[in-house]
Amino acid sequence: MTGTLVNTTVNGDAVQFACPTDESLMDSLRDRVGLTGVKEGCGTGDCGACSITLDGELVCSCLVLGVEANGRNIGTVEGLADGDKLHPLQEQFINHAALQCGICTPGFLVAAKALLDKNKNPTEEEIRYALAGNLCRCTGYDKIVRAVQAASKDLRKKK
Amino acid sequence: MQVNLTGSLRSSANGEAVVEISASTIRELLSKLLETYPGMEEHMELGIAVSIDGEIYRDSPSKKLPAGSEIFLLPRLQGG
Amino acid sequence: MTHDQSFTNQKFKLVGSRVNRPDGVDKVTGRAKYGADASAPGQLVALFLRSPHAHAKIKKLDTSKAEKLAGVKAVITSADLPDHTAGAQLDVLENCMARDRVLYDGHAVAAVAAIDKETAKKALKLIKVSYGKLPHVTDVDEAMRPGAPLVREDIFTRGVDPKPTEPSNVCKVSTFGHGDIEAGFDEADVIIEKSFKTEQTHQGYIEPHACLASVGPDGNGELWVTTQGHYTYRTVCAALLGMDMAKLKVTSSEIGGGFGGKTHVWIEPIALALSRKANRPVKAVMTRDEVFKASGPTCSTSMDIKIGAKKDGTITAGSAHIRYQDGAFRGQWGQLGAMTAFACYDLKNVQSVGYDVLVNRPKVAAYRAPSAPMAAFGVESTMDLVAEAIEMDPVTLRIKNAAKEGTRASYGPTYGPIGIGPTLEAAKNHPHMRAKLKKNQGRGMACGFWFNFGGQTCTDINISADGTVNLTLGTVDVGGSRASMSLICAEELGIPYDQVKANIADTSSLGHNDTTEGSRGTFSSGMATIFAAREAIEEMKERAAQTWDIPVEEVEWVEGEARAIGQKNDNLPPLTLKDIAARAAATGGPIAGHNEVVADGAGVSFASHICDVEVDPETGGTRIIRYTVIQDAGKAINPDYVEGQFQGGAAQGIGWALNEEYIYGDDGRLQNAGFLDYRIPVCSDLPFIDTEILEIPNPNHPYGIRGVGETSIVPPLAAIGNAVSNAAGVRMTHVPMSPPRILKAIEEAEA
Amino acid sequence: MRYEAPTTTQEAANLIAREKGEAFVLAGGTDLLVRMKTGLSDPTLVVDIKHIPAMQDVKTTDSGTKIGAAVSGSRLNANKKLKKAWPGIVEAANLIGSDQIQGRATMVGNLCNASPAADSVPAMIAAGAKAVVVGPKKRRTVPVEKIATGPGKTSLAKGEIVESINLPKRTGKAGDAYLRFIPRTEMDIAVVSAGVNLTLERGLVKTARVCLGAVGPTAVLVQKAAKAIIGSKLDEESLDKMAEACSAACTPISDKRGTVEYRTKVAGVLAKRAAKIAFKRAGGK
Repeated sequence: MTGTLVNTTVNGDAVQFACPTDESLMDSLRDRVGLTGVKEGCGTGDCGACSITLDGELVCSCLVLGVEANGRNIGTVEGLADGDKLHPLQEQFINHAALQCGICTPGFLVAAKALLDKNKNPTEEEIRYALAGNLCRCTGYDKIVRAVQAASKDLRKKK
Repeated sequence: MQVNLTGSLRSSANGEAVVEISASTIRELLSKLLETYPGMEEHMELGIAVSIDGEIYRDSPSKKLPAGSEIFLLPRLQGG
Repeated sequence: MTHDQSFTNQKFKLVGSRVNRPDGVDKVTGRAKYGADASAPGQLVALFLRSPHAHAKIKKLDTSKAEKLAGVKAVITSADLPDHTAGAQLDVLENCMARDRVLYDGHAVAAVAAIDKETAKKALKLIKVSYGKLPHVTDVDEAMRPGAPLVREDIFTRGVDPKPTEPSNVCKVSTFGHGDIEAGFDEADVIIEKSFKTEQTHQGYIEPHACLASVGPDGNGELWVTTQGHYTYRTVCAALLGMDMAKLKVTSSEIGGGFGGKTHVWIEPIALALSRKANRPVKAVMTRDEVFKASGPTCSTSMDIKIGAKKDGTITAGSAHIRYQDGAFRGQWGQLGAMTAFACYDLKNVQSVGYDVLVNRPKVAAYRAPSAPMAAFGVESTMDLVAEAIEMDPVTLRIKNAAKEGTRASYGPTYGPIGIGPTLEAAKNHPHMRAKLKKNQGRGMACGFWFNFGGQTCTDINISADGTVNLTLGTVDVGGSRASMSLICAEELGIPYDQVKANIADTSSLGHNDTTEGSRGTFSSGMATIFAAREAIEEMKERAAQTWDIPVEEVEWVEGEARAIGQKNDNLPPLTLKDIAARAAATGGPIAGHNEVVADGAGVSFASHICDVEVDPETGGTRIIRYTVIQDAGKAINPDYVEGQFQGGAAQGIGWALNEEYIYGDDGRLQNAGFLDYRIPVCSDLPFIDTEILEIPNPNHPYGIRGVGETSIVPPLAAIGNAVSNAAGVRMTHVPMSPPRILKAIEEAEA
Repeated sequence: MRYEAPTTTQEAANLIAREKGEAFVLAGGTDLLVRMKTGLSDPTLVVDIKHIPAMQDVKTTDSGTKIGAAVSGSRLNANKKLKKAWPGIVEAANLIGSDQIQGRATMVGNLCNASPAADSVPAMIAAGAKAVVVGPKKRRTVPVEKIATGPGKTSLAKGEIVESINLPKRTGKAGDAYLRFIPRTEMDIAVVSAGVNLTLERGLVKTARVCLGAVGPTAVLVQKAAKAIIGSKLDEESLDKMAEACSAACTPISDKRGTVEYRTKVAGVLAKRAAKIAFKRAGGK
């Protein structure tokens, strides 16, 4: 492998890795940084399982090159909890049985957090459209939407 | 006892839907059937299940066949 | 969401409560390890070379250049694999790696293992294959026509008398039913006859197939893999590769969805073979495109349904001729469809004939209640047509003919206590049925049936010194079963839920367990867990008796503690599980319970679904407005996850009904092998899905469990078909009811 | 593969012009990375244009609005002024994929990928948008409809890069709208689509542009359709005429997403619906 050195920040920590220039950020995060919470469902931006934030913007990490991460700020599911305190979204996903197999869960959590960061009190329709880029094949989305609604309520109560 | 055949099994029993076999366990039933109808082997190799009074058994060759019970030979099912 | 407990005849303390799953935190933090999440030092990357043709002879296959490329550690073709041509495993191995012919677009012809992905990609390009194209057939009806291209020359139709002498694409014909259908149709006032087609769909699990294989020259091997049945994978892989089963340790990773698609091996035997050849660990992960092309979708079908009825709604006869394609390998899917077609009804005269047909498509695998949704689409659509013809409400017609305890099932045996009647009554009384519809909206309902399985199961319970309990299971947890099993274990032992920790064992730590399929997980492992817990309780009673120095007959187990019975023992305070566990070392050593069982007597399951849709008459676009699932679950152990199964099955059915389909070109190649054009429902496509759990206990299970995973996918095709037909004013007979099909049907009806 | 991230458009154009192998511009990457993953493209050079300041701007001046080539869909959506002036353009750009895709995808990328089904393209053409093209030697400004020449093909010479899209200044009573048909509610490629842009004078349509997507090798600007509604109050009769003209202009193919008959019929339906929305947005009654 001929690698390019990338200096980046992941969940607040300085991280350095080397990757081939044509490698996706998803592969870099999984294989080189060891963040396997970033899941590969399709590798073509159609399922959202690899969702991360890049400088605060929600993206599919499979559609970003690893080398593009140089100097950027990355957020993954591994950075959602605050120390030993789960994020309200994480808590509500568990409470609402919003996951069955759980492979899509990291992507949903990252996407739902991006939504709630922008919109404190989304309607059901807003939630459904905001999460349309995340495929779940187990739940029919019912309990996922309810969990996001509950977390949104929790977050509003906190402030 | 009377044994009901379903699916493609009938074709290897001269088209009969019901055959008369005397057996006390599933194991005995299957081996006697094969003796009488060797053509059944190709169906049995793909798997077979036996229904005794409405309960389906897939892996219980020692299961007793009570006298007068309703016996069906079914294909072994696959599920998701 | 309602949870009707009126059918339950047992009282439980924990079972039936909504508890958080033990693997929840791992799964919301990204910590849970799935198939592609494991790595080993020195691991190689495996990639596959796949056929671009639907059907071709492999004239020449030259891997020499790839083998010489620096960094390539092993190349495998069928020449490197044992020849199972004569054995039962032929199909399995030939599907994993083509032998002399490729049988479908995506059929593997070679695989490489190299130090990294870049090198493996280069190596694939260096493999030279020369193909001789052969005529192909991908449509089930065309494959049955005389003169159709033969997918295999060694298949002769089974189930017909006399035995055929010419090979055929029809591998099997299976007939079920009873009575005299001709006489039955003669009695009918109304006869409806209709043909239907359904297209091929994929389970669409989000996690692609993935494994990490490691085999040494001493014959010891390990396989980490995403699977529904790691014991089955062990059995099959060992047989294919000539390994000793005990020396191959298979560990099931967390599984990212299976729905039947992970009951069968695909890349795993090849990953093991590559590892054995390279003597290095090998990681193999399918791309999404490979998953669609080369795993095991369900069948496309074509069928003719005929139902006769009297004006009072009595069905006098039903017949079904159903043709299912099994892909390029022999299967029994048409047979299974024929068994389920009329299973909801109590019919005097019924016959269903299933045809299993080969085509140049991937090997068909199970998909959630396999074969049942398509047959139900045909039968339940025809039921609505019958209702319309005799001017009867469709639910009333179904209630009138519903199977009940003592009914002889259309597939043979006589039913015990079953839930079709109650689900229909619940549907009839559901507020959804009375809700007002707006313009361009339509309502439909339909029923569905699934057998549910039991099978071989093995479970361990080990009690730690501090009184916490390890529950070791061998059925893969596909959707939260560790929570349900922990509930059952805690219920039996009489301890709190969080005092139990459930784990899924690898194949070397626990005896054989059948694959988690056929909705068997909770039924079977639940049964084994109960028996194992009871064994542990007997042991704890012994230990208590020893401690007290009284006969064990004077000890009873109540609410998590041993109590001494009788007045003379009044002075003996109860010993809790914790007390007994703490003294285990001094009273005879470790305390455990174990059970191995062939769990028989799985109870059949029925569901009724109600659906409202809105159809845009100018575009054929369809939206689901409201959806209700009513299903008999038997005892619901963890209602949250029972509802989840109901909702998930309905959502998959909705996708199938409206948009999902394999689209093959004239060249026999799959055109939509990705989530962009294989359109599974997204979040904004669906409403909340209402559920109603009925609990008609299964008399063959200590807790009354039936199994819930599969039935929910059976009614949606027909329920939506009926709703769309009512909304658009034209009968839909081809699934998926995609916008172009609906618009075409509307235009044809108007013309 | 070389990865370059130049800071001027000129430098980017030079890099691509000099490359002997296969060179690609990387904007949002939502098409390019898919092509790389599926083996359709194997670039030797990728030029990331997101570090070029001129390509990151949305600027409104007296002559109109300039949208840089690297501006993502989510940034367009956040621009209230642009949304008010050209709601049809923004909604078209925002229809491309999920929120995740919107975080990356750009209109210029959508244009240069040259898919006949590109969502933002019919809206841009209807708006009369122009593309600023920068080559190694010269700059030129061309109407958007001149960029794509067929599926996957553009009129751009080697080394030429689209730097920005220029939208004309909005004056008077004007409105635009874009509609597409997809089988699901999200995440699909348009089966057929229509963009309509119109201005009103005394309650009647004064000028109009109607452009269809996914019904031919490139987006189709249908002058006859525009003619059918110009001078009208958008009554049913002129709308029907417009729909007819739209259907007549369709030369689609049957593929995995739709049939010839379907696309031809629905093109007219969508054009009608889009025209009604544009009319309302322009203040028409």
